[in-house]
Amino acid sequence: MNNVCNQTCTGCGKEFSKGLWRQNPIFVQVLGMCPTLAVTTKALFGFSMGMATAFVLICSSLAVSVIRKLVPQQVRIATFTVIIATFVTCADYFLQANFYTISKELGPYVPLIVVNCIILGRQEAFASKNGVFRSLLDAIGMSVGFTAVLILLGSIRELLGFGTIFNFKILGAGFEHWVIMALPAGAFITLGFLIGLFNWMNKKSKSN
Amino acid sequence: MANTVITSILSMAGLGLFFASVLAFMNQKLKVEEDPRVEKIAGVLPGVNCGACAFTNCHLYAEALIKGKAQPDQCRAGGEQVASAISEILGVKVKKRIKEIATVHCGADASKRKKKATYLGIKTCVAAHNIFGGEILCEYGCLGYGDCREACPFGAVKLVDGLPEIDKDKCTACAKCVVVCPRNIISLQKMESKDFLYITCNNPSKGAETRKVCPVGCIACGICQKVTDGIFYVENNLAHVRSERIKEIVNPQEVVGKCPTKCIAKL
Amino acid sequence: MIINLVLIFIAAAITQNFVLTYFLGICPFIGVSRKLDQAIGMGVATTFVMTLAACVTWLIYHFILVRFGLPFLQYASFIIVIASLVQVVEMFIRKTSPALYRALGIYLPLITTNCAILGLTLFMVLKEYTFLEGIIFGLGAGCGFTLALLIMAGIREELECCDIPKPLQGAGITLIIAGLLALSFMGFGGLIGK
Amino acid sequence: MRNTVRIISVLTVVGLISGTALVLMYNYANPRIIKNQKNEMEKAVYKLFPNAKKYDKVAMGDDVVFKVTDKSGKSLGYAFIAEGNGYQGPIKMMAGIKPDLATLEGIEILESQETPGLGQEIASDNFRAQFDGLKTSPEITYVKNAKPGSPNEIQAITGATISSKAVCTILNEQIKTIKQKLSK
Repeated sequence: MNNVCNQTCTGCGKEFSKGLWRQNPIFVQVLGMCPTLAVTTKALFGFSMGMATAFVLICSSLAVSVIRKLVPQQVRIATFTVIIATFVTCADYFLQANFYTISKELGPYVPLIVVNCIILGRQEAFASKNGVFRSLLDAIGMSVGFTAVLILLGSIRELLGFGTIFNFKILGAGFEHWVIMALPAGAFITLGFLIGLFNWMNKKSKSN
Repeated sequence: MANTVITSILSMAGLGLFFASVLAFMNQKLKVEEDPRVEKIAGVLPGVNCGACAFTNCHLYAEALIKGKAQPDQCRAGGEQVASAISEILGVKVKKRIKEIATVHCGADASKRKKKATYLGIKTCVAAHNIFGGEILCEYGCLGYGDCREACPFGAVKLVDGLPEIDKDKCTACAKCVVVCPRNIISLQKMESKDFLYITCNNPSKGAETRKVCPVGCIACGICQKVTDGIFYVENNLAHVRSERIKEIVNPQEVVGKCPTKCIAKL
Repeated sequence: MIINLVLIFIAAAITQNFVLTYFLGICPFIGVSRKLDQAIGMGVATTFVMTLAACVTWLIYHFILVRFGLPFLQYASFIIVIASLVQVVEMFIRKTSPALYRALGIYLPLITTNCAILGLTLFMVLKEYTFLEGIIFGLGAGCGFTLALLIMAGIREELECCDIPKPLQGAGITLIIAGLLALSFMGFGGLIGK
Repeated sequence: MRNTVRIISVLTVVGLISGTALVLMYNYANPRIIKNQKNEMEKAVYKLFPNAKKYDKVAMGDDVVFKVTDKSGKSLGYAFIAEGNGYQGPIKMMAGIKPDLATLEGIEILESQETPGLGQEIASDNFRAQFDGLKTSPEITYVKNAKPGSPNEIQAITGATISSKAVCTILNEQIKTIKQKLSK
């Protein structure tokens, strides 16, 4: 068993870890921005959006990597998106059935995972070219990276916008809420600076 | 309840069928004759459309490869694994092609440059060049703001005292620096022989003027032409080298010493 | 009737601009807005696909989903329409004008993953527009998307010779500019207080 | 030719599978979703009428109106759903009104997509508290950054006048329709 594992395993640690930092879907590949900007008004929504995206990304990566040999070139995009759409609708209904309050808050953004560029991007660039095991690792890595950034951005915006993180009161009543943080403009600017910080840290670690 | 199940399955399958047939029909009618190898190569390429191979997307790079206008190893994202796969498909062995290197045709670093003004504008060569040719007396000399270093995706260009220095191993001759330099001081030369000589000047004005604007400019004295009987030749007041005949030079070090203004450099 | 259509058009294009207020279509918005001509090409292609998608999805929604009572098929059927439409458009452009395909080539697959289009179809269903209103809504959303793209491309071309700190170059500065744009677009908010 | 058959078959099979998966999921989830929506409605009614015991639907076309009675069967008033367009999207709220249809019991925002931090403040307690015991005749009006003068006036949220105005207009319209239907 283990030679099969290390035969397929060459670099599978790298496959997983690249999603976290080196090829972080948001900071490096600048993908999946729509949910990242829209839903991160509160850290909790960022977390639940990350989980929903993770579920869909992992399942569809599995499905796509299994049938990648059968799908002819012309219908490649159509088939992949239908698979993703099916998983998203299942996730959407599951959320509405069991966690009704969260799904109401996520509102129209849960279905938008279907066209979330990360998922189709990963299917197109990776899952449709690699084996099941590696695509699974890649999907997990990517979704963990994505969720981490969502939570980070969500907590910054929530802290400045509402003075709380995960609904725990952090900044006292005296703190004047930065209403802009709850608005689309705040999301753009915060993420812009976050990407700047990410690049700066990368450059610093590379230079020394 | 049962009929929603059936109608749902039927409608989705129906939609799939309808659009598939539309796609198939369109695929037939709008068949674009294309070399099947392009599809195969596009399949091998990572499909990330990063543009490091100087093409906007992988499909165009694949087409250029078929037409022979691009090299198999230009795909930086894919690295050697993609390069060897492409050469298999193309049936061309990644022949030990003559390595091409970017060479800088200017020898005047910051200390040697004569200035006609002090330039406080935007710190890029392009901007400086657009404002009356920048602060340097010689209109053909290097401005030293490092546009080439910014343009190089492989980090092969380092600025030493304001003058670009090309790292032989990192340079993949992608010509991005050649294109970006407003003074086109950089050119791609084939590394015919191990010790490769090239001219570090780009100033075609008469010897007297060149001497006025730069201490290390080529004054077209013709000594190198005499010494190497024709391997170096002077053309419109500037020395050039026939790179394919450099191997005939017995003692390259001696030729470098001969040039009065030290315009010949060894890579 | 006409007033209502104009109102929908202006709402979709300016006051509730898809990119700057609803965050839809950000990936191409950041990716493609480097040069003006690319932005125009992408904008026109997206508007065309949006209008086409609007009317096809409206038909499917009313004649299949509502008639047979299958609301849950919404996303899957809409996305299959959009993906196939984009594939046909790509083939069509590739056949008719290779030059345009070369310029637009890489951005056509990007349109399928463009959240704005699926977002448009979902909003059209949410707001229960009629067929004509749906098409105007699609057109307005497309023009809004192109407008935002052009403004951004214009600004980013100016940025070429500005001294931006290294880490912020590329996506970072684009997002900050988009943030300022979103702020200014909020000014249009009260334009149509219907 | 073989390629065309493959294209058609692949997409149709994928459509088939996705159709079945979706319908199974829908059948599993739908009853739960309806249950969720019902008890969310119920929670709102009991919040509006704290000592309500029972509420039953009043037949009124597509408007949702409940007659609320307490333990002893005395009618406490009506709870009704009011829906309309706000600043950025639809606003859906449940309002309670006393039997005399003249004074409001209070309002509860069910769904709204107003700008968070600004328009979304209509869901905050202090804005909603203004509606408790508000007179509805002749009409609910709002006043901008000044103390409300008469009993049928509320103070609009600073910076979110459109949302506050929307809440008032939606309530006025719904109360008018209920009055007509009840008086018939």
